[in-house]
Amino acid sequence: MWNSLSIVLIMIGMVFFIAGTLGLLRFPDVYTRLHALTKADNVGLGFLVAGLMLQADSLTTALLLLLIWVLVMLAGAGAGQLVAQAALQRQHPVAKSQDDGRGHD
Amino acid sequence: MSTPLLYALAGVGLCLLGLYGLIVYAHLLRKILALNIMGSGVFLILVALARRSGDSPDPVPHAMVITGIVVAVSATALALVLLVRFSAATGRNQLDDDEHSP
Amino acid sequence: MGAAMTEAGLFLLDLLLVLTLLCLAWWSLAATDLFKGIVLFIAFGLVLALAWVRLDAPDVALAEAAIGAGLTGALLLTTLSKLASSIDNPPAKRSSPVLLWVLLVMLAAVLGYAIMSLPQQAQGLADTVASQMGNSGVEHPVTAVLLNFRGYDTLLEMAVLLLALIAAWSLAPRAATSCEMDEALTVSPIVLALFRMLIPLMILVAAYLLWVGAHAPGGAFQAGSVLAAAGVLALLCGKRLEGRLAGWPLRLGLVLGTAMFVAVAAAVMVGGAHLLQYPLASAGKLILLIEAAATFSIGLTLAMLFSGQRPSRGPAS
Amino acid sequence: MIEASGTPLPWIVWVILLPLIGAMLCFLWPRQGKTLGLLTALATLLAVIALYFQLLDGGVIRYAVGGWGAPLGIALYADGLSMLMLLMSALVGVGVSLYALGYFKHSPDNPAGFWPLWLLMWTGLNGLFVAGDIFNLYVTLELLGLSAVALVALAASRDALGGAMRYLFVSLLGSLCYLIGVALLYHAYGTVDIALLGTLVERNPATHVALGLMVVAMLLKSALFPLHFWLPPAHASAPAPVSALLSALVVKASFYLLLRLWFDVFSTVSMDLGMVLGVLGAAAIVWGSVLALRQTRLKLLVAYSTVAQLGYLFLPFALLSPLAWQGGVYFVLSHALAKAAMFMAAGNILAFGGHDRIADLDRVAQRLPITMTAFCLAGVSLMGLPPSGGFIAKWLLLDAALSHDQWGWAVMMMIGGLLAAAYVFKVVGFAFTQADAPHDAQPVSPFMEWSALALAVCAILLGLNAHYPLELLAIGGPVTFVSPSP
Repeated sequence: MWNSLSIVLIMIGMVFFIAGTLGLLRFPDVYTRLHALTKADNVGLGFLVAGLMLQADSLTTALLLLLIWVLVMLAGAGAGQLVAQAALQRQHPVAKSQDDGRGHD
Repeated sequence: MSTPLLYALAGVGLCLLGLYGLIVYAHLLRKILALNIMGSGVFLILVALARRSGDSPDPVPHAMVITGIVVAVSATALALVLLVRFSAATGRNQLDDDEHSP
Repeated sequence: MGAAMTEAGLFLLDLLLVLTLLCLAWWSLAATDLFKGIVLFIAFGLVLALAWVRLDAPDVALAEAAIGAGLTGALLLTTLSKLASSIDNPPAKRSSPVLLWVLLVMLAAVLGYAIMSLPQQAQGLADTVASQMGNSGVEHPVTAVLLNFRGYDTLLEMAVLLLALIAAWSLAPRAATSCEMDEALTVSPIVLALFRMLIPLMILVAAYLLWVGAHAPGGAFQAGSVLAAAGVLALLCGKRLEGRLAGWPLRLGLVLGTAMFVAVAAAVMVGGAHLLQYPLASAGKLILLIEAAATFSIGLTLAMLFSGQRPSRGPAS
Repeated sequence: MIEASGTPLPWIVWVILLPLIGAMLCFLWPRQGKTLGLLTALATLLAVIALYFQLLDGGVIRYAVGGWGAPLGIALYADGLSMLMLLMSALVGVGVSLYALGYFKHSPDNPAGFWPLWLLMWTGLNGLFVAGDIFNLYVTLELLGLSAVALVALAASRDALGGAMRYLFVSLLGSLCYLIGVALLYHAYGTVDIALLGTLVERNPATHVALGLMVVAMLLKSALFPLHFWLPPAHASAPAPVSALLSALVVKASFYLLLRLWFDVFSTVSMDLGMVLGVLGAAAIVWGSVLALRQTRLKLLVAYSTVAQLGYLFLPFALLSPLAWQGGVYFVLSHALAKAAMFMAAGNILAFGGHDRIADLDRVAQRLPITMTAFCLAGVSLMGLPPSGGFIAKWLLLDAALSHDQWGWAVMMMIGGLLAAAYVFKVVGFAFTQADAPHDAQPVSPFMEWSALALAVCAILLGLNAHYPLELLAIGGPVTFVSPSP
């Protein structure tokens, strides 16, 4: 019972990851790509962590997994901010450019 | 093919890629990258073969590789400082005899 | 049947990992843009960390992710921004003569053959280590090897790290004011707030890794590199060492790890024991003492290497 | 064989720890660098001498660090060969330390890093000479290589930075090749202890590949022709005391390691490689000497002379007789002293006139008589004239070649000696003539002049007391080192 719920949660997480990755590959500029990556992956990781917590042996492990999610969200938010800021500073075009959108000249 | 063997052979591949990069590319930063990749290949050989001991892997190569990683980062740091100084002094990023191409 | 499926699945996973590693390494070297090459190298390090996990080497995985990919990557990126010209497009190459290819292919064949000729099963020193674990003062085999059985290697390795820092300082001109990096990056308040939360957390994680190393994967090097990462973040946020700390207190902090190691290693000889022969009763404590000092120094050293300049002893900036 | 545990002071440990502690102190108090550095140098010399007497009393020393013993722990090991290397390093080390006192007073090179870096290098050297474990050797090798690179870069000129960069790449590449060899040996035999490996090693692919990689790594690091390309730029552009250390000690360390591996690890494996090494050595003698002769800058000439002289070290691999090995080791010692003295003298001339163009030496012989005496005495040893250490070394090698009717090698050595005479006299000749454009002269510190002379005199004295080193070499040496009658 718990096992199947866990599998379902992980599967849902995977779907979000795939969506995020597709967005990273297909979206036209830095900002939309960041959007896809940070949002979708954070949710995806949340589901993944929830699924894995059900598999955990002890409460400590479960809490550690939760902590990992929180940390990744913090790091993702910070990194996303930085990339966006760098892109703005270097005036990367916002719209339908086919620029490959790294934050570097 | 067993898992240890697969990873050890991949280590050989990384070593040779690194060696190729070290010899062929002129930009010093690329040479430093190449040495790091070569180092990773050696570490992979060391650790992969430690997996042959059944249930629990042999910890000695693990410790050696951790030592190796710290030595590698020290060497890389030194190489990078040297590169910055060299670049500032000469305005170039490659050594003299590497000027075969633009 | 199920076991065979898992086996096959895992082998496919291994194959995929190995191929990804080789491709990332190649792309990283051959990337037309050096920035891209470095980013790919960091990705390579992270995938390599996965490979370590697959090889049951979690300690190496932690060290690789933190030092190999993280800090080396950060060092490479700051260096790139300091170069006279960071453009190398297309990558300048020598013509690769046939001879080189012959050499590489031969080397690959010879090395591959040597590795394949090794026995499929080998214990190495796994049993010997296991039988002496009770006398090592710690419960985690890798920590026992690093800090006790082969502690002398680790002692010299701390000296190598110290050497890198001394060399970097002797090469880098002393910074008159450390404003160069401050101007390059204007930090938004959101990022600053995030970092304020992250830095204490990272210090906590470092302390945890240090403590857990006695009985599980972790230890001084992993903890030290997390500490260094905290230092790097602080530097990026524009934090600088206060002027009064930049003189001998900083130097003391940098040598503390090596000095403590040497002091303990030599002190245990007083009773006629050998170098690094800890008394059994206090072995655990002494190892923790060495590791704590080492963590602090490793963190400080790596962060200083990242900053790339000797902190000025002038008024605090 | 004795266990050193009972003795209160295991000197084998202190020869490594003392320079390490000194390096940390010099880093902590950079202003006291000179005093602390010199004190450490003297303390290390005393520790090495104490270890020497310990070795004379009790024979070969084997010390288990941490009390574990092989294969779990790391062993330190000292026999006659390691002792000779330690003594050589200590002698040259103290000489160079004294020299550096004067050198960094007037030089534009950055002095702040010299003392801690040099003492860390000494730690690496001594650690390498007493290591009994091939992975530990890797760490000492890195300590040695990285500190050597950092020391070259202290000169901070364009040439020095480029030379240091190239040296770093070569050094790291060599270390990685060596490490692959270590990985293969460990996974083949389950130990990294040299003594244990010596008993376990057998003929199989892994052993042969490890042997090949490790030998190539050491040839690269000891700059045997044709892998010598990195040496002249690095050695010639470094600050003078560093050039002396590199040519005298650092390249010898990798040669020592090669000997250790050859005799203690791979002794049972085929020695077919020996002939190849001998031929490369002979080629190095000719090629290095010819290039030295063609140089117009003094320091480059001395650096190419190192390339040539290193060639002699590899002749014993082809001659394969006890006499030849004794000659090879003797050559290491005499070249270390002579070349250190010669680089120091070249440094004096550079500091004196502000340049090292050979054609413009401008009566340097009259104006720096002590330095020129040192240069000539060192030259006598390099040429192999009696009564110098170089003469004894060449005599042993020649004897080994002739007693087996290997005339080719003997002729090679003769040619090498003649070429050495040619490049030494080229310098000496210009030292007596007046240059077209006389240059202004800077005072040279007496420390620099006398320390160069002292080492040069040691190189000559080495020839007058040949039996001491040879007797020491016999302690615990491989069977092939002990000759029936010298």
